[in-house]
Amino acid sequence: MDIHEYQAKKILSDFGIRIPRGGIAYSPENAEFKAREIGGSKWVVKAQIHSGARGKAGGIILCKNELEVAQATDKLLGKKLVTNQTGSEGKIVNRVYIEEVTNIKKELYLGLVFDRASESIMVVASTAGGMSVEEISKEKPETIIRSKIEVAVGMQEFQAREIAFGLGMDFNLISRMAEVIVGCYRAFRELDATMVEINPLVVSKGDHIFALDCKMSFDNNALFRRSTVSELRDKSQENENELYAADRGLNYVGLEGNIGNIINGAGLAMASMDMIKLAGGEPANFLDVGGGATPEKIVKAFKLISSDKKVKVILVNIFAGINRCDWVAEGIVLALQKIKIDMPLIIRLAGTNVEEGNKILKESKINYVEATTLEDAANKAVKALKKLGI
Amino acid sequence: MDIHEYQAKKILSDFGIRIPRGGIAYSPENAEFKAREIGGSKWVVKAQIHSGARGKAGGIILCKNELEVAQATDKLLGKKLVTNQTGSEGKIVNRVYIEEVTNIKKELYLGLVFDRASESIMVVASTAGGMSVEEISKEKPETIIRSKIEVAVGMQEFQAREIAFGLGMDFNLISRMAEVIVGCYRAFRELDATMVEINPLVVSKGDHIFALDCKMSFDNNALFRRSTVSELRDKSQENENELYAADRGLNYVGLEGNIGNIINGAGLAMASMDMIKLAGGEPANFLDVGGGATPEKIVKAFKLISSDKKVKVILVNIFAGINRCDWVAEGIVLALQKIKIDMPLIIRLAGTNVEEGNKILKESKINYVEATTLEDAANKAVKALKKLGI
Amino acid sequence: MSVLIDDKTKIIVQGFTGKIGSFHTSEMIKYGSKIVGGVTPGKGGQTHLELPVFNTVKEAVKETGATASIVFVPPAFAADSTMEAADAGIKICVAITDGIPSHDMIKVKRYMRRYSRKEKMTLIGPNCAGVISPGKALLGIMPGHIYLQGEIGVVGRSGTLGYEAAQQMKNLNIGISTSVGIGGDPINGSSFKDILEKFEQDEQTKAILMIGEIGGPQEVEAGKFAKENMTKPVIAYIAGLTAPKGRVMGHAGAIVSAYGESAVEKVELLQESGVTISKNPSVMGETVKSILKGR
Amino acid sequence: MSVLIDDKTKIIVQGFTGKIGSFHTSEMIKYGSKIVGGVTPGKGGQTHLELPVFNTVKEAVKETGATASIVFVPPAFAADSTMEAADAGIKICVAITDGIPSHDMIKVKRYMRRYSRKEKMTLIGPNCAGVISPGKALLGIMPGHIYLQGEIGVVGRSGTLGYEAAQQMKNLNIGISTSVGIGGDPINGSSFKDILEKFEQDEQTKAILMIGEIGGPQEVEAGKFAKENMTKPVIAYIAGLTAPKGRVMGHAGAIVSAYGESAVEKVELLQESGVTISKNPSVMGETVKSILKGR
Repeated sequence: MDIHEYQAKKILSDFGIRIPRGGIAYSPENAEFKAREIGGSKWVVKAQIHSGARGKAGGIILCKNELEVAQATDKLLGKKLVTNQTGSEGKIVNRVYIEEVTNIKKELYLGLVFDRASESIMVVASTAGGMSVEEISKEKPETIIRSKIEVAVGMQEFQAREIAFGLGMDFNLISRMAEVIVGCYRAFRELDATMVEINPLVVSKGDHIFALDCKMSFDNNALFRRSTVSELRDKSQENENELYAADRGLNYVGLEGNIGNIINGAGLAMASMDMIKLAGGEPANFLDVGGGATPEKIVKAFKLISSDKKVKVILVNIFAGINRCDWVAEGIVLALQKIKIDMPLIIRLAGTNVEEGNKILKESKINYVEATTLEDAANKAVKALKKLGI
Repeated sequence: MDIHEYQAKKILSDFGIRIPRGGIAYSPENAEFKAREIGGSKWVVKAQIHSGARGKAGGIILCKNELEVAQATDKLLGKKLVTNQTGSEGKIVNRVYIEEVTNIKKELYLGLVFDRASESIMVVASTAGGMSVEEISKEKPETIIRSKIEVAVGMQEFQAREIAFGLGMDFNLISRMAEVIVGCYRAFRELDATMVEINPLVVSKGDHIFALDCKMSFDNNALFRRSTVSELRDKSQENENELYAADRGLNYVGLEGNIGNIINGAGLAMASMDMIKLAGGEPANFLDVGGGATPEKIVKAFKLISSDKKVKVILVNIFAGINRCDWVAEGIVLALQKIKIDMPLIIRLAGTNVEEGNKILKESKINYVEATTLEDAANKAVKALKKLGI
Repeated sequence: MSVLIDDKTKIIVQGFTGKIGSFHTSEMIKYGSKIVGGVTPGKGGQTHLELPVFNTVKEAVKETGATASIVFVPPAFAADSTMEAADAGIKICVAITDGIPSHDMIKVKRYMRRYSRKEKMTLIGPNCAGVISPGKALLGIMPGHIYLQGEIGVVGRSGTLGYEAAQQMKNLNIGISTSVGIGGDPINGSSFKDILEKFEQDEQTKAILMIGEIGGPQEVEAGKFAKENMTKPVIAYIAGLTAPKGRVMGHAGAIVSAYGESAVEKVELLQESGVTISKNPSVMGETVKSILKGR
Repeated sequence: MSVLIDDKTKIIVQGFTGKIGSFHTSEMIKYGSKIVGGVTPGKGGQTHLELPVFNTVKEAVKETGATASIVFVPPAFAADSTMEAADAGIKICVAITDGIPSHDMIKVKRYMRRYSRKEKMTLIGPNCAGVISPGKALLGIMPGHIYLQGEIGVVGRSGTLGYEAAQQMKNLNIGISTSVGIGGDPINGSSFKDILEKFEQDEQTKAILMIGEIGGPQEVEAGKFAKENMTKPVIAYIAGLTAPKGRVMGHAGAIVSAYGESAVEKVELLQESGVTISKNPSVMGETVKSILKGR
């Protein structure tokens, strides 16, 4: 789960990391008032969406008086911002964060992620703050400091100190910087985070260390024990279909093509996508109905898949393991009674009771094309598309 | 560092372990008032000294009315209690703890200690509560449950649950008991304890779990970071000489014989004790002056050793490593100028500059016997004793 | 011989009396697995599916002599259950549970370091299909009937994709020695390499099919291991050739992040290690067949 | 050959610029140890005792090629320093510091589990005298002049008792290959067994003198190891024969708590393992001599 910048800042400041004065606003008047409350003579108005690279998309506006703050807020609220992380649909700005401007002496990057190879937490830091970590690793790889934290004992002082020295901090800021790094690690561990990023982390002209922009992501599987975090969820920032599916125990992934997929199992889904591409098609999405695909789940799946306007052909690909093909077939028949599907439908069943399943489908009145193998299914889907002239 | 029962109870209750209502009193009036405050009709008045086995020594008194509470307090305050853990000198009672009486259904033992073999924390539990752990291991070893906690991940639920089942708890008390065990573990870890013991841990007739008597010890080396714990120190409970030495960076160990020892190094000290016993003598104490025995330290050492009335002969045994025997000799000469020593003195120097050291001693006017080896030193000390007719 | 389990392996079920645990236990018993009891704290002393229920794994092991366990415990408690199994002396534990927090799995891995290599439990999963040695035993949730007994070792992250492979092989009359689903989570008990190591030592196994996917370093590590330490041929398919970068593709672990973690890069690196690549998921069986013929 | 260090070992000093660090560094240099620099965070770039100072061990290792370190850092920070050394690739680290909290040492031991056996640093101490290979190098605080070069390996907890042994042997013209002080704390980096293992593999070493004491299981474990795995004779003295039970005897580790931890029991168990016992601390040298004669 992702959260907003202002939420991440609040959390990190609770772990001892200094942030510039700021406040959230839901209206231009509100924003103007906040700016006055914060004080000073320069502010940034920052669109709160679940995405980085907001600056390039016009989501961060520098203001020199309170009126400008109100105007910038007016401009941003309700707008959909498209960044390189949001997809073409963009993400809606429902609130802005007003923040005092910090006089920057030095911009740094600090990130914490899981390292799958060592099964530990990795700190990544760089003196090239302000650039995205992808840009840093492409353009300034020599500035990157990596440190693997042994979770059995937590982050040790020496590691935080090494990173601080590695970032070229003056000696009088070494222990303060080490505290920032340890604070991020503690937040990561104590809140079941999967990512903590401060970019840029700055040294101000007054020699204070500030988190200027923050991002945090959390492990969905651990939200049950992190109620303060799970309360920060902002559904307006999530893809509608993925949200609908996830809330119903399904897994929906939206893609860019025009073949909609109902599949059981993530691996089989990825394999099906590969087969579709190989056959010359493009998947529009896939919906993983999981192991025990009940008729109700199948109904919901058809509803979701067909609601995506990109979808021109639907492909069902179920390998019944514990499940049985006859049950799945019954579910499909039921779904098509409830939902009108106006497009070609390819169904491939395999595994337990496959003959019975195919028999049920054949004997029903539904309009579909039967496929036998993965390859067959993909080919038939692409063929159907071509028939439609796409 | 040891603390009192009432202090341990306060700490453990902060970690979620239930304790009977109670309060500390410094005078009979005070005690009577506390008993009223606590309410009920039966109390125990418990002498607060750093020792177990207080009951057998008359340190725990059951009272049936407030007057009895006052009388019991009057009896205990200022008294020196001698238990099998205090040594013959006993420990002074400066305060008593008044506690409501718990109706006991079941008495259990729960202890946490370091396990040197596995370098982890070991939980020891038994259904034979109320007996000392030494008695339990002798008389009811089959009731003992041991569980090694992996400190890399802390205590896991299953371990606490296993112990709770092992203690024969009813199912409705399993998770409550698991919480008690986890609470003790957390207290152990978070406060740098070296021992946590609840004995007895009881199930009351109302099916609550209470810590009836608690003991905690802490790692002296970690007190610098546990100010709330270090503030609990009660010097009145410590051996005067050990206290004096420890506060001055020396290490004093009091024993039962009549030869006083000034030695550098704990290993050499133990070896010297062995040699003395072998020669037929008994050490009264030893004082380890450590690696860099400055003249000031030697003066303090003589002061301390000679203040012990058991001491009839003094043996100095210094192996100068980084130190030099000539410096040590100068320290001895200086010490004997400052302190009048009226008993036989055996000095064995070895190591760096031993010739110079012995020369300084010989040329000084001090009255002493020179020894060359460990064995020689021990023999001469015992011989000196015999000369004195002891 | 098969790896990990055989028809003599005594199995206990953790999360025994729950709906899912009960269902799969019945399936495993039907397949012929030697289930000897189960664990549900608080239900010790009861009988379920005609088998004894215990409060703790330690007790279950003591009473039944079980050496294997399978975990159907809910995600919030599953990590604890795997550690309980390890501590009780279980030799192989399959964690079926999906949705265990990553921080919990990291903890499990640290916990396991307390055991020497010899006494360490093999943990398979979580979020996996388990283990099947066709004709011998099932310690998992696979549909037993699609597996033919034979000499190919199969290891993969995905359940259904593993079934797909088994079916394809069955259709070609190719049998399986053992099939292991290591699970789709980013951090899991046994890696591809761990399982390859076991197949290399197994007499019954003549070749190995590895079904990988995008994300993580495990497939490439396994390739390196195969090159340096294995005599048996390895065939691999990597799912997610068409997956967009930076998206979670169903499996929590299936997200591309570093070099060598995209399917294309994995395929290249595996080929360099001498692994035969199944070009698409439809020809996994055929690719295995061609390798068997070539020998 | 000697164990752990020789005249080519490059050494850095952690806690270099402090009073104690400076003093012992000078002593080590005088003895001929190859000290190549030191670490004091915040003083990087300066020069001390004509040697470079670094901010981090990693930097020091990179610039000097050091493989050994010695820690004089105050107790509150010393555990961290040993982990820093391990992480920087130091192969042997001696922690002189006395007074490190037990919980910190337990943490250090868990931290070290991240390294494979091959890459794992040997930690000696804390609260120890360090290591000396007479005539070659001193990585510790012993008085070098009482050690004669030779073929006896010495390992003990106590500093001064180790000196006592060295002196006794010197008086009998018996030399030492390496003497290791493993320290008096209850939890330490290397155990008696760890050091016996190294002596067994060392060509120069012909016999080993082990100076143990009451408390803890290490001496008995070392005895078992010697019985099962060693070809070289082991002589032992156990201090504290007369120590009362339940009292801390100077060394934090010297307290009897379980069976096999009193000196009498240790002596018995060691004798059963074929270890020759030096009956009292005055005859350690002579006992070694008698064993050398008997061969």
